[in-house]
Amino acid sequence: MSSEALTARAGIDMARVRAWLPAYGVYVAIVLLVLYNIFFTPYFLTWSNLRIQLIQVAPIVIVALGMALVIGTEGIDLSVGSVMALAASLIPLYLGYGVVGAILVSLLAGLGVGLVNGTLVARVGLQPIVATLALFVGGRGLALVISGGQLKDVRNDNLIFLGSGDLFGLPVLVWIAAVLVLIVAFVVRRTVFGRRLLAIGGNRASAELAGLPVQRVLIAVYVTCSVLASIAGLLAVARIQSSDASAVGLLIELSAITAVVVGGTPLTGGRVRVLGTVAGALLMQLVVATMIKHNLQPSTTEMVQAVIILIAVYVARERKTR
Amino acid sequence: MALLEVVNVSKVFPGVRALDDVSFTLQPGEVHALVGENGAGKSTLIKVLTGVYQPDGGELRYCDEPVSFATPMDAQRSGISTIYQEVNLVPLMSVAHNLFLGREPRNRFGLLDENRMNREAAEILGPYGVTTDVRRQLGTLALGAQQMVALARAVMIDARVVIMDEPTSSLEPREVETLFGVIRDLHARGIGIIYVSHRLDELYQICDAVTILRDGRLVHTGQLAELERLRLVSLMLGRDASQVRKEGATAFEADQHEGTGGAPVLRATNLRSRHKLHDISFDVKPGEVVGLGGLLGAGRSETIKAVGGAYPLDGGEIEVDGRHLKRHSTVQAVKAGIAIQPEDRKAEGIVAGLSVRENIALAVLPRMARMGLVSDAKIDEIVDVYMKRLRIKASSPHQAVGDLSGGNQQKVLLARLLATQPKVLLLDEPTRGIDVGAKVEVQTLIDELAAEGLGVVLVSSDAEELIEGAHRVVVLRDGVVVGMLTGAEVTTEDLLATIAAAAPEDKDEQ
Amino acid sequence: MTQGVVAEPEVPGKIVADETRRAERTDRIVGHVQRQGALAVLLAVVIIAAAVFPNFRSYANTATILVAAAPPMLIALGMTFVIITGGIDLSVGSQFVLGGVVAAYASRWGLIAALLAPLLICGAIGLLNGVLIAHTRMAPFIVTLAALLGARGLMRALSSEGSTTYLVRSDAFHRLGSGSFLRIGYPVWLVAVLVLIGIVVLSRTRFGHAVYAIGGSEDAASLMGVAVRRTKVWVYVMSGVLAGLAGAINAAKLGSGVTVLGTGMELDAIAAVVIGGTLLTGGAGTIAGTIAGVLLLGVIQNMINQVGNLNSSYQQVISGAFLAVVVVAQTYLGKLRRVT
Amino acid sequence: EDSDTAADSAGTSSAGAQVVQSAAPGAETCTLDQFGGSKIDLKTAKVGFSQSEKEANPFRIAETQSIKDEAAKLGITNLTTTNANSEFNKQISDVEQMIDAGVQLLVIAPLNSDGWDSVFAKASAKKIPIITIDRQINATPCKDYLTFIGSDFEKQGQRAADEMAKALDNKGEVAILLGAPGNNVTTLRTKGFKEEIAKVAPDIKITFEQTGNFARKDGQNVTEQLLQSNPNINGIYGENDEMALGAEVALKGAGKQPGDVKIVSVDGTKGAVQGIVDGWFSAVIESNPRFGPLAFDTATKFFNGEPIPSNIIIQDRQYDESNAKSDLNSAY
Ligand SMILES: Nc1ncnc2c1ncn2[C@@H]1O[C@H](COP(=O)(O)OP(=O)(O)OP(=O)(O)O)[C@@H](O)[C@H]1O
Ligand SMILES: Nc1ncnc2c1ncn2[C@@H]1O[C@H](COP(=O)(O)OP(=O)(O)OP(=O)(O)O)[C@@H](O)[C@H]1O
Ligand SMILES: [Mg+2]
Ligand SMILES: [Mg+2]
Repeated sequence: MSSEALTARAGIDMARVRAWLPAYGVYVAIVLLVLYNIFFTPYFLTWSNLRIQLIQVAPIVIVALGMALVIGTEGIDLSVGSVMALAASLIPLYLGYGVVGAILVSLLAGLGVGLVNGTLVARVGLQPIVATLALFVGGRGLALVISGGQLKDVRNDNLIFLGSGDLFGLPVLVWIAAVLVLIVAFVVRRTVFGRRLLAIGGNRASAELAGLPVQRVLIAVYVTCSVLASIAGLLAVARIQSSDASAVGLLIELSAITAVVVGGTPLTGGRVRVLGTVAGALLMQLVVATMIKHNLQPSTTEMVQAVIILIAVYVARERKTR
Repeated sequence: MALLEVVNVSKVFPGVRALDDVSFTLQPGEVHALVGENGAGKSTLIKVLTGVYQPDGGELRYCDEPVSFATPMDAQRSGISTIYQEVNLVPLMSVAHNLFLGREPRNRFGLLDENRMNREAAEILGPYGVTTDVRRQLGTLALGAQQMVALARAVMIDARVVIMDEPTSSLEPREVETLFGVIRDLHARGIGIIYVSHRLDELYQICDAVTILRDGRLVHTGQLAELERLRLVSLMLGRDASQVRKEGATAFEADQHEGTGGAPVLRATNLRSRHKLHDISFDVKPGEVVGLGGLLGAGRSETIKAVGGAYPLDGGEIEVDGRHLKRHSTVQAVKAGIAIQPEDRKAEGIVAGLSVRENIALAVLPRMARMGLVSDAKIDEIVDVYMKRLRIKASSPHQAVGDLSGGNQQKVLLARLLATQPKVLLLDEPTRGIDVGAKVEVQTLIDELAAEGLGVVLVSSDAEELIEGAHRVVVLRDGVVVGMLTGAEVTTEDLLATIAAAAPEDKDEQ
Repeated sequence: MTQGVVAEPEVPGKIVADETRRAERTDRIVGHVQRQGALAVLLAVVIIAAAVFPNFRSYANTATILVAAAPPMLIALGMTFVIITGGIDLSVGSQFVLGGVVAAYASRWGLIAALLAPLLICGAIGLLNGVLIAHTRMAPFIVTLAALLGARGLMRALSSEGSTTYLVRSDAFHRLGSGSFLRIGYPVWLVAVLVLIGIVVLSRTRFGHAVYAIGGSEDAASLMGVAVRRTKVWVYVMSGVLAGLAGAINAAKLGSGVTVLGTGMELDAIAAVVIGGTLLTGGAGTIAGTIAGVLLLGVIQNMINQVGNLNSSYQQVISGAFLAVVVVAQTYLGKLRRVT
Repeated sequence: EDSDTAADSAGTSSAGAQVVQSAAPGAETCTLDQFGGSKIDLKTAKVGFSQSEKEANPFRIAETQSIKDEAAKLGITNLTTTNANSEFNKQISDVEQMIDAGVQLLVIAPLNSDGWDSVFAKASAKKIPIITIDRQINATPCKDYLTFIGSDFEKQGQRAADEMAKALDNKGEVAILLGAPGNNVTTLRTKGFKEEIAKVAPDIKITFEQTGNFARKDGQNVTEQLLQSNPNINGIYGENDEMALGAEVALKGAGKQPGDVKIVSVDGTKGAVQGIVDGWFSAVIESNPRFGPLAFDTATKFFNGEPIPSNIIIQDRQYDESNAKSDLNSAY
């Protein structure tokens, strides 16, 4: 074999790696981090540890799913944390009517916020970041007003089961997140709604001219995102067995956006990577867990997170030939 | 001495060899035509010449010195000035700012001298026929005027080479004349010009030399006068001269000038929109192609968009097949059977990031689905049908549309319209910027569709296309219907006469 | 300057005569209203506040609002440039805190050090942001989100996890933050000067026009020979430097490098800029609008305080509602213009 | 079903009122003359209260409520309250605006101990007395501000350490759930705890310190991680009750029984005291938020010309097995 052929093959391999990395880089990063932990973190490779990581990442995954859809339409939703708080604040109020009733009410709250966001974006034509900023500020205030500003303990066994129970050996929380992941992945890939969403994110003007119900789809996307956030909110209540409107979902919008972007979904819309989003959330969770397990200072954790985000996004960035 | 020279240049994009060992020489004072089918590599060659792309192989020589331009700015500084294929100006900035961007006049404090800039801008643009307020946002100008601003900008600097990539695709005949005036002047001053166009008449009018590309390879270079039209087209298409019967003219069947009978499939009555459209009425019968004529800015695109529900109306009625459209929206229009192909393919037509397949199926997803779930088999079926019927050239249905050449993008767009099985097709400049081969195909297709009973509304700046393609022509000026040509009246002379008759003085106050 | 002396077209008529002059005039008037929309809303709110709350009218209260608005104003000034290029800078809040801590620490070496150190450090972070954004084409949102974390981590690392508050040791530096001229604090004067410079730079220099061009259409700007990358890098450096300066001034006013600051400041700045009529998509916007936006947020806060006794939760609800109303009003003014 | 709400008992009941530690003899005092202010009648005076954090945890709720209730009780009609929502700059401008609006007495719950220079400049120009509550401000009493009323946070840490040592029999591994980084309370409660542990029980090792941001959710998350990586942990010190309650949930989730891991925390909220009753908590050191009566009492005395100590440290109680059940109602 001539040396030319050799370099040619190496070249092709490099090209392949380059095409492959953006899509799968985040999985590589997870594997590397897990390997590091297996060797350097005591008690890492235990079932109970894996369980904890999955439980902790579940709410972020659920919120990030909705965020991924919104980002797919070239939007962004800052209000998810406030929606979680709103959902959480309603749970104790309506728990008297049974778990189902309380859950329905909190989902309705998510629906309401989503309608407002969606209407502001799709009909009024506000830029998503500003439209959702209003509810980011006001939503949590409303949640605090509803809850009287107080943390309330929740002692309903059914609800607590959602937060800390097990089903077939896996936490209920994880089951719920997994099912939602599958549903969203299915919706994005297989449904009319999903395809329309991507087209709108890719080129809104042309989607409009093609006769797609752009406003309806956009509103539905924001509603979906908010409802997913309210699911995360009520699960958070179930998990910490209390409803704390001031703390639930604080800063989760940034974690969710990070998960989505690290997972390879571009902020420019037109594409949604559902599994990538899950991986992105898992990666950030593992980073924080690793830092905590090694008892590092918050300053170190933050700086390491910054570097990992940059590396992940650098690897996954869109490469235009130039 | 050669002014600008490329030697054995190659450029590879993922999956495409856009330029393969191409050489090309530009002499001072020469107007050099660069021709080829859509996707032949013309734009790519130009981008290599001007530092937008770095060549993967080969050499670039400027004034007999090897050079390499890292950025378009480098090329510009050395005196290579370019008008790119898509108008590349900043729509949100004023006309004057666009003209002077990066070389604004400054006062002694180093601050911009806005007044001087505006004054000079007005002076510079005068000869190009652009007499608007130069403080206006560029984006509010008609495309043709924008193109003129781009031209003025390119010529303004001390250029030794001026490159024009399809400068006339959005120009009116009068504007084309202005452009040719500029080119002749540059020619006289010894400036080298590279001129890309699909309009063969123009090439023979002003070009000295010609280089023909096909599939990224050089197939011919030489003096244009020595090359017959037929031969040029056959070289471009890579087909035998005998096969290329029609020369430059359209592919429409010429003898279709009598209207078809029957009730109108589309009737627009008294469409009104503030400042833009004033009581526009017309109808289209099944099997009929109705042309919309007029100068740039006459409101043809607005009319079409208004009918398609994409432009706000203050009043008026739209009926499809005798049924009145209740709500004015694109959703309703598409439901009623109206399909619209917008003028600006990139901005409003294709979804560049999605595949050919997704683009074609986009408007008919509900039909391709059961209970909201999309059936890939059904999609593949129609995609296959339309890719074959329109002869869409793509490496696979999964290729991103953004990576296709202009002509193929246009075909994908048409396929999307046809997939909705419309009753009325609204086509805004359907052949703009696509090559002779694709043009023939699109024109033939329009004929076929009309023959199948569709109503077609055709907007075109190409008078020939309008005359030969349409059964009737509605002439617009300043948003008002000023005439209607039917039957034997549908001739170039009558069209120009109607446009000219509606002189500005006649109807200043509305 | 050569302007190709060109043959006159055969018919020396108007090619672009598509609109009546009247339409152009209305266009311009409505355009003015829209551009001044934030100012109009600000005026309305101020008049209402002055009518309802007697205390609002006092000179002292006005001065307090202005001094409190000084740091946000600097941050929003930088953010305006960033947003006009079509970008966003989420790291300014962290940089603001970092700037304050560094300034307080460096004040032991005097005024110059106290001012220079934060500018250098935050400028460097801005440079990193700019280089990553301009040269690797990573999304500004995510790059600056990482910088938000990084800068905060750095601040915590410098202040033993935030528990050490460095006191300002230079009297001159302290005076810079607390002194006043005509009963209006020095920070306000400083900001006024910088804002004026900002306005001149944005509207009257080639750099400013490059900023607009990049936001309007990056590809076009690059093809027209604008130094896109360099301009972008500078814009993020500016944003960082201004955030650092804002932090330093704040530290000078407070007399120490407080570490528990700055959360959410980036969102306030973005809100102010957008309320001021700048498009988040880039290409259009004014600094005057941004000033109105920042003051509007300040005045709303002041009004809420004037009511007194309002529970913190209600305050948030009202802020959110107000924000929505203002932005929706702004958008409708903007639409009015497009439709006409 | 919900737990009973805290508001019933907060501030309104006389149970759990603050008690001042007997001042050290010869401690500094301040009088109206020394301060340079003028006598005013509290009833008609304009009074401003600046709260630092959202009224979203029991401590802040009880604190604000207590100020409002006491003002109402004394017939003070002109009380303005602001809330900085944890934004320090907002608190500064809140207070400055109240000064501009002409308040004659300021009660401040400061978010941070440093950074009050601009406020002091304004207040001292108008001779407005400032009473800071719960957190101290680093400045000169009787000049910049009148006095400080509050707990000794370092002492709270020390007492928690003593209780932890007792619960663990002076040996074992302990984890600290730190409060929000950068907060003086965090710093002092950490310092007091660590120093005291080193002194009284050198065999107790502090093997883990992570921030729980004073929030239950974070306390739970961190504890869950902690239980995985340090399974041998014997005690958890929560720098507030909320985080400790989060730890309790985490312990339950990990299948631990009450008492397997000893929890000691600071604050004295109902939930935590209930935790003692249930056996999860070993002890809770109180940090009493009912500042209203003491603050206004001090102000009244001050305007009457009586000398006011410059540091009014309140006596914090503590709850353990012995009194948890009986005193549950005086917890807030
Ligand atoms: N950035 C790019 N990435 C990938 N492929 C590209 C890119 N630009 C061009 N191509 C491909 O390179 C080939 C040549 O394109 P080019 O734009 O040069 O054609 P052209 O001759 O200018 O066609 P047209 O007449 O339609 O403008 C086409 O197949 C096109 O799809
Ligand atoms: N995207 C746009 N934004 C604002 N104004 C526009 C836009 N497009 C067109 N216009 C305005 O509308 C007028 C008419 O548009 P246009 O030139 O497209 O009309 P037309 O008759 O369809 O011409 P043609 O289709 O041949 O370009 C123009 O003068 C222009 O000022
Ligand atoms: Mg081309
Ligand atoms: Mg048009």
